[in-house]
Amino acid sequence: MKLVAEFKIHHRQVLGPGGDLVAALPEFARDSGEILRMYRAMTQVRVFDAKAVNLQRTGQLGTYPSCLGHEAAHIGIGAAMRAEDVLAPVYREFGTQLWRGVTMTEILTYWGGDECGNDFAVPRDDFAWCVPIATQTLHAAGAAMAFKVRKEPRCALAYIGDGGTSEGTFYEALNLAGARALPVVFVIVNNGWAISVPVAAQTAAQTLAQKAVAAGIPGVQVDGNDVFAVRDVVGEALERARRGGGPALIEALTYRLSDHTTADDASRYRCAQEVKDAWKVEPLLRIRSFLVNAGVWDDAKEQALLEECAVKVDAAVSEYLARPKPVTDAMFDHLFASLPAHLHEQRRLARKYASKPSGH
Amino acid sequence: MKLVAEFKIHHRQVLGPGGDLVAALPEFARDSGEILRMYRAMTQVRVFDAKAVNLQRTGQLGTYPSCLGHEAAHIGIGAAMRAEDVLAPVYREFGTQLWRGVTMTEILTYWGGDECGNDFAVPRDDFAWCVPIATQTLHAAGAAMAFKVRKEPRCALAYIGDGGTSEGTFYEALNLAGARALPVVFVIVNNGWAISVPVAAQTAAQTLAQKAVAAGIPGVQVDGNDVFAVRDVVGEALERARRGGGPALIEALTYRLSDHTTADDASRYRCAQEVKDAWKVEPLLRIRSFLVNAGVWDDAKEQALLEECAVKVDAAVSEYLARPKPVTDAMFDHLFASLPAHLHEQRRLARKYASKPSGH
Amino acid sequence: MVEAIALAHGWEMQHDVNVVVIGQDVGANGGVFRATAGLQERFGVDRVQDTPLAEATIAGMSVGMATHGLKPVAEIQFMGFLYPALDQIVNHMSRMRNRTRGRLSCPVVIRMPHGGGIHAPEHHSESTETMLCHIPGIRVVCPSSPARAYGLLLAAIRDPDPVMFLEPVRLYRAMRQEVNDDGRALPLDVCFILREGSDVTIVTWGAMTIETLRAATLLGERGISAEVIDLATLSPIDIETILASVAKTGRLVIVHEAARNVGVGAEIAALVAERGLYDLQAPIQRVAGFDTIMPLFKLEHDYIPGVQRIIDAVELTCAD
Amino acid sequence: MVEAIALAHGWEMQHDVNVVVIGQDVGANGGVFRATAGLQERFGVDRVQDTPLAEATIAGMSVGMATHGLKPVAEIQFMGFLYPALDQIVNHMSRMRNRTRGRLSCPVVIRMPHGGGIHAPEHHSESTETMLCHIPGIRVVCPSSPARAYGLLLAAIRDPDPVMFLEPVRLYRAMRQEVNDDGRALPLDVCFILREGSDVTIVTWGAMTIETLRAATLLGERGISAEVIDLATLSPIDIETILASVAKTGRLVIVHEAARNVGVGAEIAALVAERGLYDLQAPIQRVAGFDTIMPLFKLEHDYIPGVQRIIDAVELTCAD
Ligand SMILES: Cc1ncc(C[n+]2csc(CCOP(=O)(O)OP(=O)(O)O)c2C)c(N)n1
Ligand SMILES: Cc1ncc(C[n+]2csc(CCOP(=O)(O)OP(=O)(O)O)c2C)c(N)n1
Ligand SMILES: [Mg+2]
Ligand SMILES: [Mg+2]
Repeated sequence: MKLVAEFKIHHRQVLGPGGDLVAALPEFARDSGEILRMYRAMTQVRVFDAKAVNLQRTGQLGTYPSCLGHEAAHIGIGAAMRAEDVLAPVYREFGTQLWRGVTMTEILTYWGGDECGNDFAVPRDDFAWCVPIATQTLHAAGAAMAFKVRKEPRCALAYIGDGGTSEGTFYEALNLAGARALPVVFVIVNNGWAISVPVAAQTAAQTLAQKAVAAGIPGVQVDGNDVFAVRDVVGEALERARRGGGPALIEALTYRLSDHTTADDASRYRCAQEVKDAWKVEPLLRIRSFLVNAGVWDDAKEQALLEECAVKVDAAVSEYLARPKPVTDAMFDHLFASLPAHLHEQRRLARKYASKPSGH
Repeated sequence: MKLVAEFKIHHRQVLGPGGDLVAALPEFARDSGEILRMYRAMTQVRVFDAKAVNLQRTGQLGTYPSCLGHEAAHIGIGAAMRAEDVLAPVYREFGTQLWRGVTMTEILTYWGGDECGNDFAVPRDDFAWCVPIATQTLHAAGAAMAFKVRKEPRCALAYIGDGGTSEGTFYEALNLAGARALPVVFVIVNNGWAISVPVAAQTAAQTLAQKAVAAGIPGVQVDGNDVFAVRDVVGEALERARRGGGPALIEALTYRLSDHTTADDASRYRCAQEVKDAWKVEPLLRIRSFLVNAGVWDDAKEQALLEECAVKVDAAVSEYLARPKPVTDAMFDHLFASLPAHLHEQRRLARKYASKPSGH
Repeated sequence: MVEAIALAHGWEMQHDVNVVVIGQDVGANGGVFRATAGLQERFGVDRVQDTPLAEATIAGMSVGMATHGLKPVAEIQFMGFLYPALDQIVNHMSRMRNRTRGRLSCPVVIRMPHGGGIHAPEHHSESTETMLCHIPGIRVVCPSSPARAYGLLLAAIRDPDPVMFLEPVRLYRAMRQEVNDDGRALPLDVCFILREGSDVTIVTWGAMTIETLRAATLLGERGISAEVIDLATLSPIDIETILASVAKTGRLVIVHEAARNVGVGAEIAALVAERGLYDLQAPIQRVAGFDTIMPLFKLEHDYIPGVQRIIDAVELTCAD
Repeated sequence: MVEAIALAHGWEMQHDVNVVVIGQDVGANGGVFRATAGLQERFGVDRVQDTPLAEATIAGMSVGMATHGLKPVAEIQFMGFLYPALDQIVNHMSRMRNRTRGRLSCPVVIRMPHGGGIHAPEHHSESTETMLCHIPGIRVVCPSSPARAYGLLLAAIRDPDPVMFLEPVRLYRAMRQEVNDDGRALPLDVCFILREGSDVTIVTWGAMTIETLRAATLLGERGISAEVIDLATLSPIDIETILASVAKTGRLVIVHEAARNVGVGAEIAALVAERGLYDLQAPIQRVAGFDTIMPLFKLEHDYIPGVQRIIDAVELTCAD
């Protein structure tokens, strides 16, 4: 039999679990100010996340999908993107979003049951959270198509989960992006689980990065708990895409340290030991160790940072809790650019039966 | 970067375009009776196909998708399958179907606008033609799941076109089959075109066989104009699947020598030279050359065979043309196992307005 | 109601080895609403299978399983995630029997949570039964109590043709009722009269039966006697029962959570306007979801019709 | 009609550089019905793009293109192949503006052939507009002549929100008419009165306007004066025009090709039963496709309502 094609999947790591270097530092990481900026952001995410879970538990927020353990992936990607690029998140990517300018108040507003949370003041062109799994990958490809047709030097980046890679839509997006050499990067956050289904039950593929092969585009694995490696690999892919080099697929290996959402109880389907082991390689630990080893971080600074983060979170929570219930008109006023005739009557009816006075 | 996975795609060929052997003959091809049986079937398909196109041109058949050039793939696959296996065809796989026992009359009946053509007397368990691209791949996987759960030693085989590999459903079927190690084989008939879209515009993948990598299953290319290679590769995959070895994806490289269907005019989008070149490597030519070289075939036999085929086709056409128009009750009587109350009135109404007397 | 659904699964799997449960998280997790809790332990991983995260897969593999000897009972995690499965449902499942003239058929049940009202996230509160009811060749069923969920689900699984089984999320936990686990099915294709009355007929289904019955009670106190009909099988519609009721009451109000425009309520109104016009003493009223997107949960109870809206509609009808 | 559609594309692409045509075989081949013939030569491969063979891709990429500066006009090759695109249409395209509170929006047109009657293969003759009309946040439009196809397509492309544009295949070639290529749009959201009359109102759309107008002529000869209304925008429905007509005629017949059960005709009947009941002098009649699968072509004209069925329904109504 004649060999007609050959493919290799590589894995990238810079920082070991103990903060030790296992490869050369990428350029950006030579600047300890930049590293600190990333570490602070990762910490902010974690503090926010814990608070959000707590708000749900106390009945002050709806179902909430924690991002505990995803901080390196989120901040690495945020830092690799440019402001003018466009993010297509799933529902869990609070880290990247905060880095890009989405506010904690906006996040809470949306997960508190109000569409206004999707109306980001910054970044205006990013997509909103996307609950129907995998659909966002085509939006990113479409936006990338717009950039290509309009000759704008921008990229789109779509997130997807390990479970999400089973949806046909995901492959369609990869294939479209490959066939038209679109400036888009797809990042699979492989956190081991799709609700209760482990990745091994999701697919027979040994790696998720190899799904790129189906679309004839580059695929690479990265240690998703290693913020240096993530930023490096994603940055490279974005730069190539921006220069017309086409799309890429990146699999970031991490772990969902939390339940799937606050509506889930992971103890029903996964063993405690696995979670315990995952805590040993979690993302904040290793960059903190790196910073401590480098002599630029200590307990006092850590304490100060945690307090600073908590203050910001509290301010956002107050702002969120102070928001009034949306008025019933909100159901109608953004449906179309201008309200069709037949909906005027329904809008009036909704006002009449509004469950609480809503300002009309 | 650490290498974590590696994949190779191979291409299999046995017969060269001139009928010369480029690899060792597979076991089955040592029996010239068996080879003749395949050649006769391929010829029968081609004679039937030409007649069907002709019937359409003369207003005696609906739109018809010619399989000109696909005979080696079709008969190779037909011969590799067992009677108890299940075929999920697209719309063009008349060769495999005839081999398995579908009659020419049934084919004409369906493409003549009557669902009765789907009610194969043999093989009862095969799926009917499938027009919505790629959907049949999941049916095959589902049937394979049934075989697995019910512990029946059977396999399913799904066809798909090169264009069809762009549909998300196709990847979902591959992934499901891989994840559950189902006894199913997928064959991509890469005939270069999806209506007017060439395969290079469909995907950036260098081969279509490599789409298997996304699902973690074996993928292989085969010369689809080489009936020996096709039967060999497909037979191997089916046997492995039957023994519990899981699914496979096979890309058969061939060429659509005809228009897409009788409703298409390929001269609008593809150049004459390409078609001319393809005729030089077409499937009947090479096995006929092989048989002539082996001294078991000559012009007289060829002439006799063609006549024999034409007689069979004419008989089928007569039978088809003699079929009465279906009665309007046919629209109702197979919708459910038993007709719900509200449809009785509609059935009566349909009889009343039947465009031609329909026996009621 | 969720326990009743699990019971019905268990009974039928026990009595028919070809019944196989598939879906996302239906195995170890027992379903995100626990409707398949305990089944995998009891019947094994071959008969209670977690599928990959892919709805077209769930529907498409169901077709292949059903045509080849199994009876899949599939769960779609929420109705808002049904759409990738529609191609398989519309183009194959619903017409397999018809297009093969009876040679192959699809005894499949697809279950899915239906509607809102439980503070769920975006896309988790849809009630787009219209899209299913319009499709010939499938049945659409929506129970309104644990007992009806049990009996109708058994009927759906035993039916030789595809059934879409919509489970109102508001009833999953809100409604508790002892269910007799005796394997008795309830009939498909017929309405259930939940309350007899003489002044007005109210037709509804699923979770809206709760608000409707509450409204009927309050109306009764005000001297209006409402007959409440649970449609139960949304397609095909048992119009005879409804026409008989309207012949008696002379008035018709239809209540549903789904958007009004081309809702199933429209079909009921149209049928009565065709076949019962002369019985009508007042215009038909539809009390339905607005023709807007189901809002996030802060406004969901401003979207779902409430008791007062139903009462007002009935009183308006009765004033005529 | 197909030339009128190509003209409208050409005009708008010439005048708005952000209009981009995508779909299967829309490029070199000019569309399987030739509705985009010549556009790729004229506007290049960036603005007239063949997509991979994937309908979810077509809809999903349209969402991303539209939110980021383009105005995609997408072709789905046949309505029976729309279903894989529904997830993107229902869950995103229709609600992008609403869910982002106006921050992002989807000025997209999705065109698709609609209905049967041209001896096409299986799955090529669907008319499932109900599934689209029920979805809030999108418009559904169906022209009934070359001039209306031209004017309504221009309006659809210029509309800032998503429009599903259904093109009746029976009219593609059957109907020829000089179209003034002047870039003038026709209004959306309104009906067109094709024929004035005083005895009965007949509402229809798309290809069924042909049979309906023919029936109206024959009815006229028998002394029944039928007003024929082309619905044109199937969602939202211009009910005021219909109610005004029914107020005048006192009788309503609705004609459509789609299956009757939960068809768009049901909504029209329901609206009239709610708001025009006292104008009705006879029961409403729906003349529609049967609640069966659209058959293969040997029986398609036994499925699609014919002139005689329309005449009989009108005469029945008028006899009341
Ligand atoms: C189309 C669709 N199907 C089902 C769901 C329900 N659901 C929400 S999250 C989830 C699992 C997702 O897993 P993964 O992609 O690995 O992402 P993760 O939650 O781990 O970040 C499922 C099944 C959904 N949101 N959308
Ligand atoms: C879902 C769907 N979309 C579009 C079509 C229209 N269509 C019919 S055949 C075809 C091209 C198929 O190409 P390929 O898969 O390569 O198969 P081939 O015709 O070459 O055998 C298209 C687009 C369809 N039948 N189904
Ligand atoms: Mg995951
Ligand atoms: Mg092809």
